[in-house]
Amino acid sequence: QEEALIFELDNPGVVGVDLPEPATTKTKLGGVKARGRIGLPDLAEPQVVRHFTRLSQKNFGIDSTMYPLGSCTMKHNPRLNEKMARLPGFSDIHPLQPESTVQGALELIDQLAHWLKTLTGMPAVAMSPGAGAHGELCGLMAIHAALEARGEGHRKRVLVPESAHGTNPATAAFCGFSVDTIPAEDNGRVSVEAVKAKLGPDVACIMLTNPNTCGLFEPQIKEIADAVHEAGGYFYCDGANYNAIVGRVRPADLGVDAMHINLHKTFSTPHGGGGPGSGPVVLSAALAPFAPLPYVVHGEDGFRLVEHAADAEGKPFGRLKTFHGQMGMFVRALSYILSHGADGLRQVATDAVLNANYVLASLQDVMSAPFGGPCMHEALFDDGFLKGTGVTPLDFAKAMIDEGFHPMTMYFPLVVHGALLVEPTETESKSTLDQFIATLRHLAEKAKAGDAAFFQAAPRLTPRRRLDETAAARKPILRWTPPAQPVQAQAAE
Amino acid sequence: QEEALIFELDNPGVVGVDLPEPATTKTKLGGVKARGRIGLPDLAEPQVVRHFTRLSQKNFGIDSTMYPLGSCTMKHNPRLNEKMARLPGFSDIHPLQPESTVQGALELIDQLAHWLKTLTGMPAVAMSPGAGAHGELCGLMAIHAALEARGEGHRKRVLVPESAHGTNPATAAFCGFSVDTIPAEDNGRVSVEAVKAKLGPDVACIMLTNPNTCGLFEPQIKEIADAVHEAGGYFYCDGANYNAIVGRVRPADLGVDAMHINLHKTFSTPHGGGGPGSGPVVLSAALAPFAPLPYVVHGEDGFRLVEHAADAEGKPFGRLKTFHGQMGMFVRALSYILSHGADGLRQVATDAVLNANYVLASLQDVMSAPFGGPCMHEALFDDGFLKGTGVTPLDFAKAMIDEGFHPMTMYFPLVVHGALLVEPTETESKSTLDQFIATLRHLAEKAKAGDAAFFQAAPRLTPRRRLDETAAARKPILRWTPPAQPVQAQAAE
Amino acid sequence: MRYLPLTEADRRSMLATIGVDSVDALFRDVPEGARLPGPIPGLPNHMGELQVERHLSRLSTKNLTAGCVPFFLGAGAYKHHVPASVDQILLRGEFLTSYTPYQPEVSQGTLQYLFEFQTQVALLTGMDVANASMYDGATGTAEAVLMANRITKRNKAILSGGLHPHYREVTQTTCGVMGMDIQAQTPDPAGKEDLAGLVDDQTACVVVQTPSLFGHLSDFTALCTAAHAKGALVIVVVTEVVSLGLLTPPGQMGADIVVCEGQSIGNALNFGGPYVGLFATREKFVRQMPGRLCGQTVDAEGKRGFVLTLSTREQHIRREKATSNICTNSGLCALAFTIHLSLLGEEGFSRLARINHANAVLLAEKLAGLKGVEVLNDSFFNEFTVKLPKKAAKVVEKLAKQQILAGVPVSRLYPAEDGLEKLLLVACTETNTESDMDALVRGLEEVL
Amino acid sequence: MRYLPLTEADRRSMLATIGVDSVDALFRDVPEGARLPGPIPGLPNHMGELQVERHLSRLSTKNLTAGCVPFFLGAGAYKHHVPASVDQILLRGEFLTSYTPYQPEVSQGTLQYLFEFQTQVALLTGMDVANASMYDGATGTAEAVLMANRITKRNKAILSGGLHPHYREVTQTTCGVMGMDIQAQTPDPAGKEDLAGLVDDQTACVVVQTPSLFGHLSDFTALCTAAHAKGALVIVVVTEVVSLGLLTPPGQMGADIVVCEGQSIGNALNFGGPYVGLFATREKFVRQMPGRLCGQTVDAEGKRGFVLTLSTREQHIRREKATSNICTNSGLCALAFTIHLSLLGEEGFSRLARINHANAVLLAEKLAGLKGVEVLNDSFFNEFTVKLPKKAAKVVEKLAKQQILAGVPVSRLYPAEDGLEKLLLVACTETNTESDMDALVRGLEEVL
Repeated sequence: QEEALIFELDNPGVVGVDLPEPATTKTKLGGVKARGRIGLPDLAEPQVVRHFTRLSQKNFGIDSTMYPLGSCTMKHNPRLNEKMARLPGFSDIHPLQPESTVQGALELIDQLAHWLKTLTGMPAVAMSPGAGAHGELCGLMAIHAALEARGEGHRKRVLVPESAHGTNPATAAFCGFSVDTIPAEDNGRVSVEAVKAKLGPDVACIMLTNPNTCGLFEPQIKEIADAVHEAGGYFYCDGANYNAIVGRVRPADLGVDAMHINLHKTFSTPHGGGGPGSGPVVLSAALAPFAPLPYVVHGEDGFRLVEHAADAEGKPFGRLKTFHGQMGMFVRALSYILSHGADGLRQVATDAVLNANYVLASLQDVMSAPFGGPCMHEALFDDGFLKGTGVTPLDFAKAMIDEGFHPMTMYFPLVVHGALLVEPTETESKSTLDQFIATLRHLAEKAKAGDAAFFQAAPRLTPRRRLDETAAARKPILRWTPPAQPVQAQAAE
Repeated sequence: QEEALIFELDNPGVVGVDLPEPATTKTKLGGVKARGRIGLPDLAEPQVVRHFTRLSQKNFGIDSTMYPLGSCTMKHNPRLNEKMARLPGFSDIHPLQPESTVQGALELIDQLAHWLKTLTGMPAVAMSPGAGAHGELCGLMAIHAALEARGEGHRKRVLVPESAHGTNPATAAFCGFSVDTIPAEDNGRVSVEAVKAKLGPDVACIMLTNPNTCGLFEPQIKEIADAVHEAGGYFYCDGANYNAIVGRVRPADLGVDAMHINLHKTFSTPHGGGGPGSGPVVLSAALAPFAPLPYVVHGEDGFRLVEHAADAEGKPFGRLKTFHGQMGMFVRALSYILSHGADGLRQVATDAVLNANYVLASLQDVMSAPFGGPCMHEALFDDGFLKGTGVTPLDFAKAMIDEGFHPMTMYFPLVVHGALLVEPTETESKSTLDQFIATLRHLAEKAKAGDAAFFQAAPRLTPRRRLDETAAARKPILRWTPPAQPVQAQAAE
Repeated sequence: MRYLPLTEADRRSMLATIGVDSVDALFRDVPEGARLPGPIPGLPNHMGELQVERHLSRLSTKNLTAGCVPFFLGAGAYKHHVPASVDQILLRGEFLTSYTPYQPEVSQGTLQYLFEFQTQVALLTGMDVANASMYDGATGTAEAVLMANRITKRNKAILSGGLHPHYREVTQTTCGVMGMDIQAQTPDPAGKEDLAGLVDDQTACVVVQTPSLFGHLSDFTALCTAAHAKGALVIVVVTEVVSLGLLTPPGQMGADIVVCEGQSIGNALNFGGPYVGLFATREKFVRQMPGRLCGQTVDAEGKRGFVLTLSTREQHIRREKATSNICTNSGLCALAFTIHLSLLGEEGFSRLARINHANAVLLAEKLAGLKGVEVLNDSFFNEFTVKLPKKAAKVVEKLAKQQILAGVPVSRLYPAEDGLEKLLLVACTETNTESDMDALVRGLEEVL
Repeated sequence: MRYLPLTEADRRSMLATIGVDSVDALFRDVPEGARLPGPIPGLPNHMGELQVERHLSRLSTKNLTAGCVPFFLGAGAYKHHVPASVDQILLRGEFLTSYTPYQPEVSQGTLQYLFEFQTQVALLTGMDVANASMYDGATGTAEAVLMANRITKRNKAILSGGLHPHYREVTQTTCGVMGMDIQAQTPDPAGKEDLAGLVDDQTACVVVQTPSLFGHLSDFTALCTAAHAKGALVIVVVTEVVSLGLLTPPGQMGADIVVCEGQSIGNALNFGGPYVGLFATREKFVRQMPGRLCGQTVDAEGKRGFVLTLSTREQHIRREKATSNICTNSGLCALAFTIHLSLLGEEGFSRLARINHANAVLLAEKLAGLKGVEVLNDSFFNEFTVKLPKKAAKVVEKLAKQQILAGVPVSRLYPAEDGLEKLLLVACTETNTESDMDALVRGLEEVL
């Protein structure tokens, strides 16, 4: 069913909320004028509820189907966590209430911090980053601050493997570093030799994703960490793929100096169509003194927030967010963590890796796996199996939609041609995986049988057929404008 | 997408809840044996959530589309009401807690009772019936008890118009009465003459729906009530269609002795695919003393529950439900009522009637309206406009589904041929009504144009095409049985 | 008014289409004297959402919430833990805001869960078939007695003294008006009753309960044999459905109809409602069964699907000859039951039952150690009867003032009966911690 | 473990398919010394749902909930009433459990609401275009300064003394590491600051806030003219978005970038997060804008549809040349904002703003009547600054003990500044009743 834009449903004169008359008509606006009409549409509550319900019905979610987006760790989102985050004692408290009135909230942050530190084996954690990329920023700022404190502010080069997520080089550049790319080996890994070849006195750090974006554990990680440390640099680990090792491997044991943890991946806080996330960063002893404000400490009379540099023991590099971090996500993550415990989290990693390897082993005869197995939590394929079929990875992915599955990640990582990256996560059952595998085998065979037109026309069963992304970017329409006013808000071309 | 039965998803060995070990292994089962395997399927939480999410996606609801089922009053269900019903102070209290610990709950029941009595102008209300039909039972039992108390237990005949809901004769029979049918007039109403012709010393009561099931107000209702009273009988009013007059007309002013109120219709407690409902019954002074147990009274030291005949002032006819009634529905209904207030409820009836008349007026040139206008809250059509087209009302209704609308009620009331009964309710906007009208006009014209096959093949876009109801009834399969056990549980034929 | 989408301009334009001047003209069939000129007097006007929340929250806080205190009430309603996902699925508009599945093509969600529910109920009770739910356990019991009357064409029903008195009252009220002869036995706190001898060839059915009101467990196999020999049916009532995770199901004892209160699975206490009645019977009786039924069939393309079926039993087809006047059932409560039971599964449900029993055993041992307190039960599931040295109702009131909800005094249910006023029903579920139990023990020590 | 659907049998069979003996073989690339033989020591094992609920509920009850007390805190986070339907729609799995809409054919729900959100933000701020949200107001402000730097190729940013100090700190931290020259002005409690004179031809931007931290309202039209004359941009920050229902929008004053904290609409206080940053700018700057953007297009059949667009600005395409490293935005918080604002509509949003202002005016009058208390503001929206005769932090602590949350002491934000320690920021929204206000007045009377 078609659903108009909320603006097109405008029915001036109805209201969707009932509000009383203002208490007084006196105003204190000084010289600022009251504004005129804004242009918001008027709708009654039933119309609003139906509008957004119908919009939701145009989406896939984990609740409705397997959503094996590689790198995104789309696992089950327990509703218990939502319920806990909505306890008024967490959701209805203000960040600047007196500390004496928020002891439970501070204790919760402290407990989550304790879990994150113990799971990773790291001595400190910065809780406030708002997402994974924000965590990367935090980590690189801590490295920047540590280098400055050492008087080595001249170290401006950051090593990034070519397989890295785009956030890594973007973050490094954001912090004023230059990016130096390490080529991938044929086996999808980074070699200690390639790293050593790049090391030098101007290297600030290496940013390494592990398991890496090909779904592989970097076997030389310890040697790489040692080499970087020896050269005076730090080791930033991108923790986007932490789900593969949580509870089984402590990043501290790999020589990591800083690693962000996407609570919305490994710890299942819902991704909600693009956030909010949360990206706490665990820090080594070398970097811990530079952790940003604010943070929670436990004193004699309870928990306390350190909000100002003057009160800090170390040398915090600054502040990253308006308040103390994504409290709502902390509650959900702790709820998830307590539900799993040390035993369950270990099983999470185990089953995530098992599921990915099962997919890899079951499909590698009909699809092409560039690096063979075993993999970690993701199974990577390339488009070799589509060669000569006229079917692109995009076509292949769109055909999956009509079979009821969300596609995997496509065309990433860039180190293989036409990548198809499948991350099933541990919360998919074997029977769902078997259906998924059967569907992909069927599609792969269909592609090889030469039915390219079938794939090129997919998807057919969705609210929209394929959308013209080129047109969207060429002449951007980024907002609705009333039809009576023909001037459209378009970006400069 | 297909979704298996939950039993077919069984994966023995997984759990969907984590429970600790029992505190002790001692048992006190006396001579009763512990049971063996039950046969329930084992699933993890993600599988259960996905299963029921996918099932839900096969349903229409008011949230997703207009649902104009005549007689069912499918109006918007505000989520505020759901939130209020889930306040732990209402949802997490036991019906047998000491009265001193549930004063707020008793006060809420008292407040809702006050609203229902004031809105209807009636002196008393029995709150415990669990649904509309249960309310009818309550009303007829009160009449039965009142007749017995008068020494007129011989009055065993109940007058029911032929247009009545099936629950009316069923309820009368359930209470041991015989049913005498009053024929409908050509104008869809019941005439006072037809009633008088049936009255006699053995008549217990008349059961009249008003507005009636044709969506018409009975203009002679007052005269009918007077005639019945004069003949020594009572007037039971079926309140299923109360939404048409709430806040504008007090049933007491029409001579009603008893009327049930479907809280899940007029007061918007969600129908939830078939319940739970709630059917309080307002009672006249003549019937009030016979109201069932339990009920709430307000004494000197707060609110009190009268649960036993010995404590009652009147002569309660007994008990209808395990506990005090559908408390969860009471909370929702009061939340709805307070949100509307006296002014809003009057507007509810006004807009419900206006919407129905708008549909009637906009469609009567292409569809056939047996009784013309104005109607009350429902617009009734018959199948005259389909004559000779080969399209049945059922076909017509199924074609609406593919256009995104839930069909209206079909083949009821029985007094017109091929009835199509449309109840839009007050919570549909004019723009939705206009779409609905345009769709029905289009379909009516298409039917007249002779495209019967199109209608006979509808619906096409649903999870299932038309289902074989005859086969289902001929050889009933009422439960799943494991395929390994070929014996199927089938009802006797 | 936030729920009303018509504007004044809409109303004017619609009236013009209809061809009348004012809305009042649409109400012309209402007798003039009954037409109110404005809002009904004596009632307030509409409130905003915030105001409604404040009003209702204030009422809710005047109640003592079970979850906030040591809590031991049962007697037909039990506090269990319901996983958060149950309620969230329930709140999906496609379930919450749909009607009875009259249009099966757009109601397969509702229909399939009803089919799953019916199967679950049949499995739990050990019976062949189940319906799509009743209002609650007591109304189900009354309907079962009427069904026995239809099947046997006999008029007499014998109700056990272990049957919950509210179930007895609802049965007496409902079947009494139909002219049935309801023979209710005296309360049976000792659990020694034997009804086999009362069954004669006028008896339509015997209604028994396990665990009984007082908590006693029974095997009704012998009773069923005896009743069947006389042509009578046996109706077994279960008010705590979790017990079926541990105990021999009534179906294996030979029951003809099984009625349960299903509240314990998936549903909150809700001060007594809405609850959900489970109703199961033998295959051969299905056409005499009241209530809605969902059945399996195929669609026009041969795919499995579900529909409401056997509606010729029902009021909207059969009118005064219907098996019952029931129309609405407890669909959403049944859905909650089905989801929760699906989460529990075989392993979880059975463990839940064992935890309930173990906690009750532990509590019974602790209470038995109190001076002057006697546990009456040789057998029980998660609820038992203790005899106190004082009137139970007074003890309960005193403990409530200390924020302990100790149980249900039998006198609340049987106010007129001598010899019961010192009896207290005590229930213990998986939600009771040992510190809850110890709080009750200490509380009793103080007030006794 | 209730969230893990593999059984031991599944695992064995899957390992056989893979062709390895044990799961450990799959972890063979992990250095041996880093492979832990069992669960990580020092942490407890898994808990059931009931146990987790108990644990977290216990923590939650150690906090003083805003809704339970007279509450007057603001300073960048505001307590407003959010209709119940907002959260219920948010909890629909299709929204909650979906990812960034990379596959537009199965994400039109998310994409359409983002397009609606962008339009709403543009309308509220009076700007041409808006992005699909930022983490919060402070990060948005820092991104805006960096954007000004990209546009103007200049290095200096002037931050108003009325800017929330946390916004200043985030900007200093973020832009400082990039080497920008951030000139933050001293706190401006009197609201008399004029920055036009500071703008020179090295200035990339001026960052101002209205209402300011201290509540003062400003018309920045003259400042914009002056800044533009020097080739500098003006960034206007709004921490209380409800004010835009009443006041001239920054777009009408000539702002180049507008950043708001959107928490007030649709989102709970949440102890500071997650919140949602609104980010709007002029059409001509759109390709320098950070963050995700949703754009309108057509599908293969010519139907209107929506996609993420201009991703060539973004990190996953442009890597180190991206406009920002931002990836995740605040999708669900933006959805809450969009639903709530849709419910409010023109009429509701404007009335909400007027109620907020009126309540604050009323409270300011009441407080001004207290001996020794001075209201510093000539103008304000729903928050203002009072000067107390004592240290504000101590007063707030004392009132908290009486269950009154009186406001934010300025010293909490500016601990080192002299002359600010007696200042208290007091906010008043539609959720404050007159009896709340009177409780605050009485409380202050007592402790002052």
